[in-house]
This record gives sequence, C-alpha cells and structure tokens, in this order.
Amino acid sequence: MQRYSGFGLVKHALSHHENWERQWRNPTPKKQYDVIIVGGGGHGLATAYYLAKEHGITNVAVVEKGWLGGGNTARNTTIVRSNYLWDESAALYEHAMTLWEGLSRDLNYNVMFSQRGVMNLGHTLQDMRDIQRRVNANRLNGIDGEVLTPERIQEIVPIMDCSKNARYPILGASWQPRAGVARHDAVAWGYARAADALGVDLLQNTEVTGFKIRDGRVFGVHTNRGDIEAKTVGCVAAGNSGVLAKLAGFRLPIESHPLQALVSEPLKPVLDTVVMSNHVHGYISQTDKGDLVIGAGIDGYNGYGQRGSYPTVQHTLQAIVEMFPIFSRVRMNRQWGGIVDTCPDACPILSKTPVKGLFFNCGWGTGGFKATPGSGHVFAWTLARGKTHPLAAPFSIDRFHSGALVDEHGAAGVAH
Amino acid sequence: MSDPVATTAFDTRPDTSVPTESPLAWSYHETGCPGVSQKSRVVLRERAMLGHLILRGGAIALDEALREVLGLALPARPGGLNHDSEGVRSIQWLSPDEWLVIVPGGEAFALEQRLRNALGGAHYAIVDVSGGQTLIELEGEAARELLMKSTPYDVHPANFPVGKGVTTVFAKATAIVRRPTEDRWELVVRRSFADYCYRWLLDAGEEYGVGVEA
Amino acid sequence: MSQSLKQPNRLREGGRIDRSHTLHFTFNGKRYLGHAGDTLASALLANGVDIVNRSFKYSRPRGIVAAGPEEPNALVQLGSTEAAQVPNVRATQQALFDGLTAQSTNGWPNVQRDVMSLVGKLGGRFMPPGFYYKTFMAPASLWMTYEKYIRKGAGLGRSPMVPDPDVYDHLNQHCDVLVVGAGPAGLAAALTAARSGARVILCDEQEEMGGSLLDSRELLDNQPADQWVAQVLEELARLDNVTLLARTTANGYHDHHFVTLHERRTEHLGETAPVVDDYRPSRSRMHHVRAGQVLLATGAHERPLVYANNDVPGNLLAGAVSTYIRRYGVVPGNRLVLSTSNDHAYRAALDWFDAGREVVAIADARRAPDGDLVAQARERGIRIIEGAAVLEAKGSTRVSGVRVATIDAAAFKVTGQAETLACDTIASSGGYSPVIHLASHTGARPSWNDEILGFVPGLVKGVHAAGSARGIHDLAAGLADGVAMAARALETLGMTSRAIELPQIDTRREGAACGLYQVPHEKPTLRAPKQFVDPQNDVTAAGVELATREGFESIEHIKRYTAMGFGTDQGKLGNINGMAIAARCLNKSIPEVGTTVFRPNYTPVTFGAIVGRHCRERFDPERYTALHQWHVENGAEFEDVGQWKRPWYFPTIVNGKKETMHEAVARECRAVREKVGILDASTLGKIDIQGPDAREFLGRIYTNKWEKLAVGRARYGLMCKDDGMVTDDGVTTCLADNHFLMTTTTGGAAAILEWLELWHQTEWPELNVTFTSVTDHWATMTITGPEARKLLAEISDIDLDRERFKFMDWRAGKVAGVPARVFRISFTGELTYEINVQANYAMHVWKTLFTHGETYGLTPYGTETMHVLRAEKGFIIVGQDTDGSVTPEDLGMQWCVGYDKPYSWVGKRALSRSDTRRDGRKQLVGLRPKDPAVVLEEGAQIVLDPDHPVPVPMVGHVTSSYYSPTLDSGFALAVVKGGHQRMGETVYLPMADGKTHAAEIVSPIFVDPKGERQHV
Amino acid sequence: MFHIYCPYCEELREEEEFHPKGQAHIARPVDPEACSDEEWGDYLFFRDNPRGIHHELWVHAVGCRKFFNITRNTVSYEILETYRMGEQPRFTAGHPEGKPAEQVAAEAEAVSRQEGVKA
Repeated sequence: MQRYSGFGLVKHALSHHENWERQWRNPTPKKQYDVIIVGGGGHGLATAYYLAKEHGITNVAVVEKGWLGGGNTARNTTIVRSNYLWDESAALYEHAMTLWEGLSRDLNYNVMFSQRGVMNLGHTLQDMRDIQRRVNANRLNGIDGEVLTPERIQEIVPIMDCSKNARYPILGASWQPRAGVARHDAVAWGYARAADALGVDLLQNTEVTGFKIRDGRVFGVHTNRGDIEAKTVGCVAAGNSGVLAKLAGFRLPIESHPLQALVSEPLKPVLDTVVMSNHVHGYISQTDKGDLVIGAGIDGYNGYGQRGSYPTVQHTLQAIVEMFPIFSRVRMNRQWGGIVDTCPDACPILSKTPVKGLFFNCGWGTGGFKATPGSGHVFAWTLARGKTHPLAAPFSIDRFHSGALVDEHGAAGVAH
Repeated sequence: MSDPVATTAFDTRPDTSVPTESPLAWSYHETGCPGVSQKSRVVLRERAMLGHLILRGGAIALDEALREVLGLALPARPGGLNHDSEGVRSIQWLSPDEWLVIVPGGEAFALEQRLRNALGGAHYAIVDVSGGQTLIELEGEAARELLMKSTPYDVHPANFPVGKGVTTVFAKATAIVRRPTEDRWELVVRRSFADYCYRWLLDAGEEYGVGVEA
Repeated sequence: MSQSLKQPNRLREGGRIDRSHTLHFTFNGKRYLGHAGDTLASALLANGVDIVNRSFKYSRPRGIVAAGPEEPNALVQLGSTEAAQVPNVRATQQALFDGLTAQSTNGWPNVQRDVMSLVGKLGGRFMPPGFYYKTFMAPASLWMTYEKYIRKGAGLGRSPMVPDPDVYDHLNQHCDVLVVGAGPAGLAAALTAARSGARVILCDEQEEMGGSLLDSRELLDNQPADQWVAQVLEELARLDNVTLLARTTANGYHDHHFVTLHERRTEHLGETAPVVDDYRPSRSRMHHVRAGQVLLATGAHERPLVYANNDVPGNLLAGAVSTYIRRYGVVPGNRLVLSTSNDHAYRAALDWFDAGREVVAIADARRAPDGDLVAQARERGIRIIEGAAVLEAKGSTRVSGVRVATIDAAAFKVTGQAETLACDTIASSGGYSPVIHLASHTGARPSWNDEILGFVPGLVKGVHAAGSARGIHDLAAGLADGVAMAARALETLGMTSRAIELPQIDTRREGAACGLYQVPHEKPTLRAPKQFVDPQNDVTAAGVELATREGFESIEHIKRYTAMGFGTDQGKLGNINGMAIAARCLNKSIPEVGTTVFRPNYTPVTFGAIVGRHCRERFDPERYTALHQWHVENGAEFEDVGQWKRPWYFPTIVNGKKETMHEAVARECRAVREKVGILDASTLGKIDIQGPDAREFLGRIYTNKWEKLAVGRARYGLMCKDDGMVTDDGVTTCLADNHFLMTTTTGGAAAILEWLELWHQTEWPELNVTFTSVTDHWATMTITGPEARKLLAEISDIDLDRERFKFMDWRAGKVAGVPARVFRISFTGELTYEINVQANYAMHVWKTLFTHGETYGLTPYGTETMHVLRAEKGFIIVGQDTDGSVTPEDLGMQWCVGYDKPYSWVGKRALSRSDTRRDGRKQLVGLRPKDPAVVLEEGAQIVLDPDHPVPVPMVGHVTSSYYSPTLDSGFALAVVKGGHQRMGETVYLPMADGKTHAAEIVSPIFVDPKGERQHV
Repeated sequence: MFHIYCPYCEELREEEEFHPKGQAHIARPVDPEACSDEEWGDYLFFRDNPRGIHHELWVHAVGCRKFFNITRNTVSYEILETYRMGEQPRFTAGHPEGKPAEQVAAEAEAVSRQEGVKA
C-alpha cells in the first residue's frame, strides 16, 4: 500500500499527481473465500479490515450491491459519541470510541475525527433526570461526561438561545468532550483501502440474490455475478438486513425506516460543537467546509426510498431555529434520506442466526456511524471464532424471545 | 341532589347563575381583541357556552331518535353537516359511528335526556363535551385564505361546499372545520388549545386586518 | 465611499429594464447605479465589475458566468445591517432594489487583492482532491490544531448574529394541475388547463414570467415573443381557477405530488420586508401544494465547455450573454469569442454583434456547421472557425485572449496549431441539459438520451415533462408539447381539454449538435492549466481524472471524492461535464457512468421559510387549564409537562423576598400534611368509556380486576404493553354499570386513547364499547389535607360523612353551586377530594374554595409538591420511576395484577418470559440517605462497592428524590437489582463531585405506611 | 408527504392527519398462555419489513380516529390501496397488479370465519 503522508503529497504534486495508486482494486470474484461479508458500508469494510488485520483471515470478500460506503455511511450526520445509558451499549460504543481515537493512523487515512464535543440538551425536568442518570452511569463506566448548567452551555455555544423565553427553555445538558464528528466517506474509503491492501476482495456492483444453505448451514451466496462460496457469511446490510434475512428464510425484529438529514449552504465558522436535542428534536454541527449538518427525525413508516416526509424536515428546522434564532435567514441547501434498521429497543443485533455459519450485524438504527470501528472489530472477532464476542453477547437475537432487551429508549429517547 | 351517584347522564350546568368563563377568557385577558374595522377582511367571533354532545352508535337508531327529538336527520355521508331551519342546531358526521351535536347552551342536557328516552335499549353512547371545546366563527372575504394558512385540508368551494365539516390539522393543533353557510366558517377547537388557536388566528390574520367581535 | 456613476456596459436601448427608474446599490463598499428590472448580476455587469468573488479552495478571482440559478460564482453576502444579513445570495437571482448592499463572500482584505490567492497559486498543486485524507495524520493529537486552521478558511457567507426581524408563512394550496415554469411550454400548458376549467397553479422562479421568451429572437404571430407572453398572462390572471405565482421556485417535489413552492414576496423590495401600516408582510411564503397532476416545464440549463482557465472572469455561458443583452440591455464586454458545439448558442454572437460590439470569432466544434443561425452569422461576416474550440483562456482577473485550435472531440485530441486571439469575453456552449431536478426528487431515475445529448427526466405517475425539460428545445415544438402534455394530464384527471390556438412561428432550421464536454488541450489533463468542471468547489477535470485513477469509479464516489456537485448550485452547471470526463477516463459511456440524483432543494431556501410561523411562542402549542389565569396572577412558576403549562410551585413573597422553590415547596407540603392544599389536576387525561362491554374491556387492558367495581366506586389501575412493561396508570371510576371514567397520566392522554382504540378496533371489535376524550371538558381540583372535608362541607351539598363517602368512593352533588363529581381518591396519602366540574365553571368553584379556604389555610401547590407528597407515599410516576423496562412486579405492585383473570390481559403473557421471571431484576425501593441532610441526585447511580475500580458495577439508580419537610430529611425512590430482597442493606452513590453518599434500602413508603390518613 | 385515502372518511387526506402503526394483519395469538417464549417474541417484535409491497396499519388520528390498512410500496412509496379493518388486500407480493375482486371476497369470507383474527 502506498503510504500517505505530507511528504508524499509534495512528491506527487511535483509529478503532477500522475503516480497515485488506486486506493483499492476492482477484482473479479473468486469462487471461494473463507469469509463473505455482505454489505460494503463502513461496518462491513471495518469487519473485513479487522478480520484481516487482527485475525489473519485475508481470504475475504466484501460483497456490495452498489458502491462502497454508499448506504448510511454516506448519509448520516457523522456524529460520534459513546455516552450511552446502559452498561452493555456504553461498553460497545466506548470500544468504538477508543478505536476512533487511533483510527486515522491505524488506517493511514485521515478520517478527520474531530473531538469537538457533543452536547445533549435537556428542556424538561424529566430530560434532566435522564441526563443525570446517563452521565452518572457514564462516569462510573469510565466514559467522560458532565452535566452542564445553562450558563456553561451559553459559554460553550454563545449563539444558542439559552433564555427563559424559549418555548422549551434549556435547563441543562450532558456534555461529552471526547465526542465529535468524523468525515463519513473517508471512514469507508480508509477501511476499504486498508482492507484491500491486506488482500480483501472488495466486490462492488455485486448483489446477493440468495444464500446457499444446506442442512441448516450456509456455504455461500448467489449473486448477480455468480455464486460465491464461504462457510462463514456475515451480513452487515443495515436497512436491507430484513431483505437478506428473508432470503435466508427467517425474520428479524427490525423495521427499516427513512431517516432524513439536511445541510445548509456553507457558512463561515459559527458553531464549534455538536448540539443535540431530543426534546425539541433537532441536532446540528458545522463541517470543516462550513455547512451546517442537521439531523431530522425518523419517519414512522417503513421505507426503502431514501427519502422521507416533508413535515419531518419542517419540524426539525423549527427546532433548529428555536434553538438558534440567528439561523432563520440561513438557507437550506440539500436534504436526503437514509434507510435505518431499527430494533424495538434501539440497540443493535450482533448475533448468530438460525442458519449455522450465517451471522448478522444490524439494527443500529440511528447509532450506526459512531459505532463503525467497534462494530467491525467485534463482528470480525465473532466471525473469526464462530462465537459471539463478549461485548456483543447482550445483543443477540435471542433477547427478543427472552425479553432481555437493552432498552436505550429509556434515557435516550431517540438516540442519534 | 337525591341520588348520591348520578346516572350516566349528568347535567353539568348549574341551575343558579354562577360566573362562567369561556375557553377564550384567558386569551381575551392576555392577548386582547383587535377591533373590527373597515380594513378587516376577516372577523372572528366566539360562540361560547354552546351545548356540545358526542353521539356514538348505529346510524339507523340515532337517525330515528334525532329526527324525533330534534327534527334533524343524521348526516349519513362522511363530512356531512346538517343544520336545523333556524341554523342554530347542528349535527355533524365525525366518524362512521360518531357525530357531534351542537345546540344552544342550556339545551344539551334536556336533549340528552330526550335522546336517551328515544333510544331506549339501543346500543349508543352520549357524551357531553360542552366544557371541552368552543366554537369560533370566521367571516369575511379573507376567511378562506386564513384557513389555507392554517389547515392542510382543501377549503376550496369545489372541495368544501356548504354543509360540510371535517376534523383536521389546524396549525399544530387539531380542529373541526365547518362551513355552515356560504360566507361563514366555523372552527371547533379544544379548550386547552383554544388560546393557541386564537393567537395563531390573530397572527396569521394580521395580514387581513383580522378583527374580533367580542 | 467611492462610487461609479457610469454603466459602461449598458446599452442605450433595449431590454426589459426601466431606464427611467435608477437604483443605487453598493457592492464591496463601492456605490453603483442600476435600473428597475435589473438583477444584481446584470447591474454588476453593466458597471463592468469583473471579479465578484474568490473561489473556495484556490481563491481564484471569479466573475459572473450565468444568468440564472445555475450561477456558481456570484454568491454574495447581502445586507446593510446585522439583522438583515443573508449569506450566499446568488446575484443572478437577486432583483436589484434601491439601497441594496452586498459584498463578496470570500477574499481578504478584499476580493481584488486576496492574500489567500497566493496560497491558492502556490499551494494549489498540493491540494488535489482528497488531500485532507492523505495528510495531517501525525501526530493524532494535532489534527484538532490543523483543523482549527482549516476551518478558518471554511464557508462562503456568514450567518447573521442577531435574530431575524422578518416573518415567514405558509399557504396550503390544492390544485388539479401544477405547472412549474412559465416559459413557452409552461404557458401553453397552463392556458390549456385553465381554459379547460381545471384548478391551475403556475409558478416561475424568475422576477417575470415568460422564461426563454423574454429574450427570444423569434417572432410569435409576427410579434416579439414577449407580447404573446403578456397576452397569455393577462388571460390567466383574469381566470379565477388560476393562481399565478411569480418569483416562486418549486424547490422540492415530495411524495404523491406534494410540491413546495417558495415565493419570494419581498426580496425584490428590500433587504427586510417593508413595513406598511405597522404591518410587516412575510418576507417569503412557502406554498404547500398538493397537486392532482404536475407538469414540469422547467426548461434546460446550458452546459459550459470545460477548457483551460475557463474560470477567469469574462467566461460566460452563451445563453447568459444573450440574456444579459436582450433582457437587461447589458453587453458584458467588448470583444467576444464564442466556443460552441451547437447552433443555438450562435444567438450570443448575433446578439453581441447586433448590440454593436465585436465578435472576434466563433469556434464551432462541428466540421461543417449548417443551420439558419449559422447562416445569419455568416451574413454578418462573423468569422467561424470550423471543427475548433477554445482550448484555453488567457488573462488572470479578466479574459485577455483565447487560444483556439481544431480538435478531434471523439479522440480527445487537439489536431491543429493553436491560434491566439485577443478578446475580453468568451461565451461557451456545450449543449443543453433538461432541468430534471424536480422529477429526480421523486426518486425516479433519469435516462440518457443520445439525440439531445442529455438526461431526460424519469417520471412517476402523474408527472409530465414538457418542452425543453424533456429535450424539446425548438420553440414551436415546445409550445405544442405544452398543450399536448396538459391534455394528457387533464385526461388522467378525467377532464376534457379544450384546445388553444398556438401562435404562428417561422420554422428555423437547426443543424445537429455534437457532443463536447471537456475540450482537449495540448498537454494531458493532469498537466494542463486548470480546467474547471464545478467552479464553486474548485473541481477540475484533472481532479475528476485523478479520482478515477485512484479507483473511484462510481460517479457517486467521484462526486464525493472531488466534492463535485456539492455546492449551492448542486452541480447544475458541472455535473454532466464531470460525468462525461469520468466516462472518458473510465472508457465508458455517460449513461454507464451513472445518473446523478438531485435532492431538494432545487435552489436553497431560507430556514425561516420552511419554519413559517411555527416559531417562538408558536413553536409548539401551549395548553392551558381553565384555571391558568389564576395561576399566573398568583405568581406560579410553570413546568412544561407535555404541551401543558402546569404550575410547578407558587412562590410567595416573604419579608420582601421571593421564596426559592425549596422554601415554597416546603411550605406547600406542610400545608397539605397539616391543613389543606389545592392542586389543579385538570391536565390528567380523562376518557369516557361506555358500553355493555366496558368492564370486560377494562379487564383486558388493565393488569388488575374490574368485574366487581361497583357504581360509585373508583379503582387504581395499571396498564402494560404486551411486552409486560408498565406504560400508564390512573384511577378509573364506575359512573354507571356500563359507564366508566378513566384517568391517564397527563403526558399519556392522547396515546392511551389511541391505545384503547387500537385494541378495540383491531383485536376486540366484538366488544361493544366507546371511548371519548373528556380531558378538556372537566376541570379537576384536588383539595387534600386533614381540613379538606371541613372546607368542602362549607360549599357542597354532598354528604361527606366518612362512612357514607369512603375512600375510593365518588359522589355527585354541587360544589359552590356547580354540579360536580367528587372523587375521594388520594395521591398524597391525605384525606382528599377531587372535584370535577365542567371547565367553564371551574374558575368560580376554584375561587369559591379560596374564599372559604382561608380559615383552613388553603394553600395552592404545584407539581413539585405533588411529587414530594406522592413519593413520600411511594406512589410512582410512570415515566419517572419507570422507563419502559419495568414490570408491575418490579414495582412491587403484585397487588395490582390479576393473575387469575380469565382473559390473558395485555401484558400478562410477557411477565412469564425467562427474563421477566429471573432474579436480580431492578425493583422499586425506597432509599434513606444515611445523612438526613442529603438530598440524593435524581439519576444518581447506585453501587454496592464504592471502592471498586472503574468500570464500577452499578445496581440501580435514583428515580425520584426530594427533601421531605414531614420527615425533615432527604428520601428517594430508586430501582435496585433484587431490591425487594435487600431491605436494610446499605448502598452507595458516588457522585461527580467526588463525594460518595451512603443510603439504606427501605420500603418506598415513607409517610403513613399503613395508609390511615387517607381514610380519616 | 403521503396523500392517503381514508376508507372511512372516503377522501384523500394529508399524511399529517395519520399515524403509522406498523405491519398490518398481526393478530394477537388467541391463547397467549399457550405460546412459547419464542412464539410470543415473534408476535411482539418480528416483522416482515419487505422491500416492495407492504401491508401496514395506520390510524386516522386527526380525523375519524379509525384504524385501517394500507398496501404501499416501500420503495416507490406508492399507495396501491387502503382498506378497512377486517378486509383483505387486493394487492399482495404475489399479486402486485391486484387480485380479482371475487378472490378477495372469498378470502375475506374465509378469514372472517376464523375466530379471534380481526387484525
């Protein structure tokens, strides 16, 4: 793999950039692999990378029906945080956070992970109870965080309306300084390049049309480019997980919903942190290019159309202008939608399935991007050993039968 | 009262005169009433303290009872709104088994009693909701445009003839929108949302010089 | 302030501007003149302003390229005051008004001499696409420092820093046919639909309707085209089934023909909406249109050619040149070279020539151009260089010349010797892309059409494209297409279309265009001077090529790697060229490279317009009870509970000082425990339930039993979802045998009503029962405390004898002369009467209670005191002491679970799942802090071993915690793993400040554990 | 934003008046106590989540308050039909163009005879 560095950049500039290598190959599918990963988004690519790097399993194919990182990786609002309520989710997301902190160097690809802090606002007394509960739990779990007063919030974000005149005045916030944002596309590309360099075949425009299953065991997949065999198959297909499960002959406790986001036109820097409000329902940060990136809510119906309903966007902008009245004259450039796979308890599924050798990693709902490295790391371990990683154990499909849900709705409301 | 536990029907109106407050009392106090002037292209008027009854049950039995008691037919079609000849008593379709009757204040309990007598053993329910909602009239050339600002429902005459009423979204609340006559519209709003709706109407109606007839 | 009073590029006559009406404006601190009818862009060009901005990445000087929404460069900051600032206004779409103040968004110290340009010049080559990803990695900790500097260069315009003085609103519209675009096809379509009696909305984004007809060279019925426009508009304006919306952009096409139209109502009048008669109209208005059928007559955007230095000011689109000359009377230069791949662009040269300025040459990429416009150019003696194109522009702040050579477009080669021509303006045209954006919003994929060398829109049912928007660029054919498409739309609606007579137009012969996107250069693309594809994001042909070399082969990857199309113009100018370059590099055809997906908005829309009037006090409704005024007048502080404003506490003035919440709550609590307090409980949800099966229904939906509840009695009930988790609670009263009144939590009212309906309508339709919300009908006043009976007795005719009106009974009677239902239920543990009267009489009853209450120390209290009092009794608040993972058994409420009810009620089955049966579930307990002065933090986590290293195992958390004036100590409710078995154990609560509190697990009932006080 | 035909109000209404309530035709097991944990979990949580034709339950919350079903394509979002509780869809994954009316009637008849299955 061609090493990237500032020095290298200068060297290439002098040769008119004619000598850059491909970041990844465009290989022809082999007949057989040790492991097939279905889904070439951030999670799938990370899984492939860690399989190769940590477990020495390099005979791996990532099968992607479109382009790498073209699903929710390309469509989210890039927020990374780990201040989840329950021990199980906090451990998983904190595992991801630790990996985030070294990711650019590990991949030799600057994913622009920017720890500019994430603030979750509270507008009601119950919001504040929930915030205190979560921050206290985070602290005892070793995750950074504090509860901010409105005065402190105003210091950190001077442009926010922290007055009592707001319809739902801000009563406080949780604050995770290590949290922040990353450059979403770069995460997919960085993992893709690093995995490819270790020998992983990244098969784009390759759609899985079925699973080869015999005696309750998977031994490969059918694709539009022919059959590919492997004794271990991991599905990491986010919104399309339900469709894959159906092909494998079972159902999941998952529904795919539209989740929308939007950006403003680029503005001179005006907002340095990430501000989220579950109560008035909007969250916002500003990219290095100057766009305000704004996340809207989930639409209540199922949808694979990568678009949602207009009122959802309207309500979100109302919330944003409620928090930041100065943005009223700022203009919205573009909106789009992703397909989020949501579980009833707002937690993921990292699990064996009724089919031996077939594993699913899905149900991340609105929390997928921030989990990318952790999800891939834990899932690679699971695929490599054929048994569930301890951090993944609470997230098995079985919990929907036993009732042992990890209910993040409790304190996170809608967890983005 | 003799019966310590009243029967299902319960007259909530005092027989002596006690002070009452309409759902908009706070709004009049806090927000005030912009006057009606030459420039007013829309005028609001609250018809407070009317009797509002919800009827539930089968259309056939209710229709018969209503004709007998009120001389009014039950609107069978969705969105139907029938008025008596004086135009003061009305019945509106709300759902396939639910209707709203609005009568002058003070008539509601007697009407309920008479309906119960007429309905006998039929399956039905009558619920007095007089304290829970109020009626606001809108009149004037800009009334329809004011409604267009407020509700996503199509209020164009082609879609909203006289004698229609629908429950729909009103700004961020809910309201029943009715068209009793060619020039007059009615909103039936819930008490707790009345102030919000009132302030919304004044704000949205400022463009039309909205006035309030107190 | 310097000023320029000449408009050197303004023609003496012609155009649609009003020369008698002169307007003043300021750009980058300099004053200029323009005319009514100008856009900011036309006025700047009239004044000979070349540089309007600096580019984003390389800080290159940029000028105006286009005349419409595809303009990538001329983005300005508008506004003379802080409040009026608008970032990133496109000068080509901003009507000039008197006093307009604008400045370039980039450039320091100014746009003419920008120090960053040095960085761009020297460093540009070190900033290929994706350079961020390849560097700034070491050391990791320094990225934030690098980023700080990178961010300094971010953004175009700036946000205002004070709130917006303007207002915005929405109008909900419905129509049979929505016609987007009032050019030839749109006008013909609208007229057809209108005459046929359909409800029609016609919108157009420009200041005037007419589209390309406003600068057309063609005659309609032997009259200038704009006269036909005027006739049609006059007729449409007269018809009351037509709504005409000028200055209105269809910015988003949503599902089922819901289209948002953004009408700029005052942006042409001033920087804020002008106030007339104390009334400030909305600055802009969003029309929410639900259309039966939609006709997209959105026209086409011209594609520029991609050649070296094509971003130097003085490079314009050919069509823009014509527009500026014919519509605004502005010739944006003196000596023109036109580079074209088609006939249509010849208009620019003809218009230029006819305006009396020099056309140096036309470089036509076709070998033997042959059409009527070509002939007209030849007639004028204009030099046409066949088979050639402009390879490169010369000049830095303004075009000074061009290098032209013959090329082989297919082989992507320069075939001849380049010739240098002196000029100051280059007009280019690489063909016309139908405006497919709105159709693309619907999710339908466009398809490539080789005939027109462009994408034509994919169309979902009910959407029709007409005219240029589907590649029919010929005027007569476009008009006819408008009529035909309108007829098709009307037919779908079941309406008969009435034909209209179309104007007579002389046929014009046009030669075939050739496909030309990037113009070859003698040097390979990576070594040639920069050839811009997307000037706004400084995306070059070399950048696109580099991306493909690095393995980015999907067009989406290329766009993302280079940022192509991510600007505020969403790639209107550059996307197709970029795709063509990618196709060349990848050796594929354009359609093989892929289509491009456009998203709303078509052009950017102010947040305010989307928000409308739903801001500030109207952001969310505030719901009030019938007693709200009294609460306000008596100094209540309010708590937001759902949408309700509930009194939180009632501070009084003691010794000239307002009580703190703590003081007020202590006083209110004592009043209830010692005398009598009063709470406005009207916000509780109330559902009237009637029917012979009402009791059966209650038994199925509640966890506990209802079959024996007698008339006159009330009972507490708990509701679960079918997963066994508690979802709501409340008291339900038996009014008559088939008639119940259910109360729900304040926040749960609407959801529970829907919940009941869900079960009734989908699972148990055989049950004869109805549900009606009566929340707002009844006002509920709770008087509670030892003196409650005496107080009530003074103003009620109800027999309050403790034997005849027992705890959990209700009675009807009169209170203060008003018919009331009085419930003897208690949420405080004290003797309590809940008085329910029709809300219109509530204020009278409430005030009467106070008239009589003084003797008894009647004290109003709010939600905070209510919480303290109920927590002292161990009564839960659903949503505070529960969180969706708590069963009735976890709460220790087995007494409220009918295990042996015959019907498997909602939630029952789930209680026997393995996880709900296991030991060690979190259970509700009381906590007594070892230090009575400590009030534990709500949300504090509970541990068994405070010295355990991080991560510290947690066994539960505090759900409710207060100071109890009755106990004179802090106390709390908590959920603790296996808590019911841990009574008496000590647990620890390590806090953020480093302190660790110890507490004892106790029963959750702190006051009156036997419950005697409520029975007195 | 969807435009939804309410089969009770008998007209098209705006999506804002409705709430989606998930997959349609999920009947509560007739005898919950006889269900295994797995069966109960399936009923509570497991869903078809199809890409394409989907039957879903909606309620006309701001309107007639009636629940009804919608057959909708989850990719194009096109609504193929709406129908009342107790009725069966004409458009299904197996019949994307719609079943003949007689077949629908016969199926509805068959379903209505099954006790306890109203959803």
